[in-house]
Amino acid sequence: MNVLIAFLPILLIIVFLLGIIKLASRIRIWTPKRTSWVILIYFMLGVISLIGILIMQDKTTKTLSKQQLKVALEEEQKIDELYGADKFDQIPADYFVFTNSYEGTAEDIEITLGGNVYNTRVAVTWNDSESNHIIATYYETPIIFKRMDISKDIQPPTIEFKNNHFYITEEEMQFDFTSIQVNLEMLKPIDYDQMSYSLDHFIGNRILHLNVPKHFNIIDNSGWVD
Amino acid sequence: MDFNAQSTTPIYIQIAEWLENEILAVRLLPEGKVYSQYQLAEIFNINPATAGKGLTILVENEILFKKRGLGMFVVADAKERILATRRNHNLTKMAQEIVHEAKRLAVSDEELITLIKQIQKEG
Amino acid sequence: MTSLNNVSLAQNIWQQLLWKCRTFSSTFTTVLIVQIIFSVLSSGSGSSGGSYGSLLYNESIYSLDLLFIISIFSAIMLGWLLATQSIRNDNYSVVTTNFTETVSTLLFLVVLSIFTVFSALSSLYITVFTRLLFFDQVMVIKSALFEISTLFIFLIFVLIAGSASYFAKTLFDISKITFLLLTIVIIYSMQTGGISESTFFEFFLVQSMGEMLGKVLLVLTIFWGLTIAIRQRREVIRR
Amino acid sequence: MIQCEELEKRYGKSNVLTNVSFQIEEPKIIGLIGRNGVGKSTLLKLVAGHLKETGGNVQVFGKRPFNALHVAANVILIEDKMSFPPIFTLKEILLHAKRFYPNFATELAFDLLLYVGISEKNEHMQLSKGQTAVFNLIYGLATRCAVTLLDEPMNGMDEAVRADMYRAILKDYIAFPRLIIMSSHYLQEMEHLIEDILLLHEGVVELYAPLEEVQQMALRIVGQKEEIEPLLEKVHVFYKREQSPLFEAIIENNGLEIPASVKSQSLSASEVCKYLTSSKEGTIDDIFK
Repeated sequence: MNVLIAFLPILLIIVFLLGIIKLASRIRIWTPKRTSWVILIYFMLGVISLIGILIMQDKTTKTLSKQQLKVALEEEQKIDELYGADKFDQIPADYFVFTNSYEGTAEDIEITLGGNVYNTRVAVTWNDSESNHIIATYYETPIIFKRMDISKDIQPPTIEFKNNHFYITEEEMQFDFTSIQVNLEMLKPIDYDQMSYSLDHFIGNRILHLNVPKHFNIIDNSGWVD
Repeated sequence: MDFNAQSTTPIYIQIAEWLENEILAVRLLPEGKVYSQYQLAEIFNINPATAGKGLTILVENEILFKKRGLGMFVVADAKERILATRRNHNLTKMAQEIVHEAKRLAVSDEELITLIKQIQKEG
Repeated sequence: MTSLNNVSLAQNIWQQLLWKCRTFSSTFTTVLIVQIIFSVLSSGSGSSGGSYGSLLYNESIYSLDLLFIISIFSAIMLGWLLATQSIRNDNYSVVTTNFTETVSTLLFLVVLSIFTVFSALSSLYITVFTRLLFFDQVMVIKSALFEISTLFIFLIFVLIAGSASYFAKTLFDISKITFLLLTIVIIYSMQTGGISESTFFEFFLVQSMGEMLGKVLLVLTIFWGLTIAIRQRREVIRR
Repeated sequence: MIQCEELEKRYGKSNVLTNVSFQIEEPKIIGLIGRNGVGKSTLLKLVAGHLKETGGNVQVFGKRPFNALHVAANVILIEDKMSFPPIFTLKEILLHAKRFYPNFATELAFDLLLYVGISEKNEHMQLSKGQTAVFNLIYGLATRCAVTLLDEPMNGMDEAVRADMYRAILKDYIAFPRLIIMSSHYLQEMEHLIEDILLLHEGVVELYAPLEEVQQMALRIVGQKEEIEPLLEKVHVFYKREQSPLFEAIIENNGLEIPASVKSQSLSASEVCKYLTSSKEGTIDDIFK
């Protein structure tokens, strides 16, 4: 019923249009011959547009296939396991992005995560080194958002170290896009499975690993650091 | 010709009379072909069946005859036959009317005969 | 005697179908104009936006959905119009019977539905392409550009909508009371009985193609059969 | 070709045709005559299969016309209210007709249209009443259907066009004989054209006979009252009027001897029909007594 009410304006507009068409038919614009020409031209325009869309592929992006998404999802889970087990040295070299070394001068090191740090996970591990070097390593698996590979648009998080205080923020990113779906979304089966739900959202790992000598004391301001 | 659809004389009789007049005027020749019922229908703007009935009367009166597949033709002595019939038929009718009129006017038989003879004399 | 014309049923229906494609050609333009106007007025079928941490996104979706709804409404209206008396009377200036008149109109509805599907497809391509030409934005193709099964489903719903409305008008003409009662029952059950538009869609959208085809054929047979049965008995009344 | 047996047609409670029986076997032009509202149009529509009979039966080419394709293909009914799709011009209407009527005389139709001065670029809806009638008649004639039913075809036409159209009907009939049934109020106008008269009165066929027979059916006699009155006892009297000193009567013509002193005259078919269908034993004069 709600849908019916929602489309009442549409119905009204259609009725209004019908009135116009009826008026137009009185002055004989739409002879059968002209109508068939208009139809033919319109269909040809449609075909030309389709070809145009295919040709202008540099401006279009394809979504990843289900198979590719599944592979990516499995990879994400594998990395998740490594992350959970603190086995950072086993993360494949492909995903290594950068590593930095910072020198701590006080016993207490604070970490503050920017409010928008949501995708990047920060983990701290300890080592027995006597030095004051804190080593930050950033890994990133391909980032897939809404079935699109947007890795190349993603900026690594920025790490600022000042007065023994880490400020970790993510670059805010506006991502506008147009999508074409030559299908009927409204008629899609309602039973979305968990799989397709996760496929449709965010796939990918962004991991910042801080390797800290034991004599430092980490103070976590956000509560999100593992 | 004074053909009249609104007349009380049936059309087919008018057609028959017209054909007879044409024969008398020798516009239709003895042994010659007569108009078909369709030609007559077009000429007089009437139903072909009506025209056909006009022709049929003349066939019955042996003024026309049918040749199978060829149409209607005028019999050799058509003119004489027409004249004879008209004499018999029309003259009798006219005479009847004269006699009635005479009665109404109280003209005696002798007086009427005298009148006729007088008219014949004057020619 | 002029010779008698021999016309077979199929021949007559075919001739009438061709004739109707011309006499009802304004229905094609109606569909086309409505689709064009809605494509121009709306920017796609909708948009969604949000943020995912530092990732803010804005998606404009161009899909067949809006065109589909518009097409359904057009089909309902045109189906109703095609059943009106005056259109039927025009039909009797050529060789026709109630049966061939109705069957050819139903076949015309099929033609109209096929046309509607392809013009919707064209409309979508044209809007997307113009957007691609004039707006510099990432365009994501989220489905196959041409998908037979989608078009088939589109076609079927438009056809069923048209046939149902053609039947409704037929019923309306023969007995306004029956029509009214039926409408009330449907609206009442939609309000209270848990039947909604999606019930109809769900009825047809089953996983197996064969089952769906069976259901479609069943529904069409019912609508068409009843329409023909009712219209068979109607007399020609010219006013 | 056409057979009606005890044909009956009711609209709701009103009975239009109660018992119509007749049979037509060969191509001819028939005049369908009757008073207003007697059911002439109804009969034609039944024959054309536009209406469904409520009783009795009607057969055209041996088939029940209602919903019969063979009948529809060979019968055309031309009437005032005939309508064509508004999207077509007259030209397109005529060009399309050939697809449905294989015998359609497209050239003849265009020639006639040109002759009567109706532009083929017109739309059917734009035509005046008279032009509509002319176009419909041309259409009906051009279809050359074996059964052509013309319901008041000349309604709204002017005098000159009528004469031309009657001639057109006759010419085309001669070239392509078929059954033409023409209904009209003006029997006089088409008397010369028709072969048979089918007279409807009070829901039944009052008369179905050749035109000539109809003409011979009645006599008008005028004379003195004392001369006429004894005659009236022996025959059926359709009408009598006493306007002293004259006494006028219309009587059945059954070979009765008429005294020479009484003026007798046969009637035209339309007059006969008028008297056959006049209300029983009365005239307008009775109202003013």
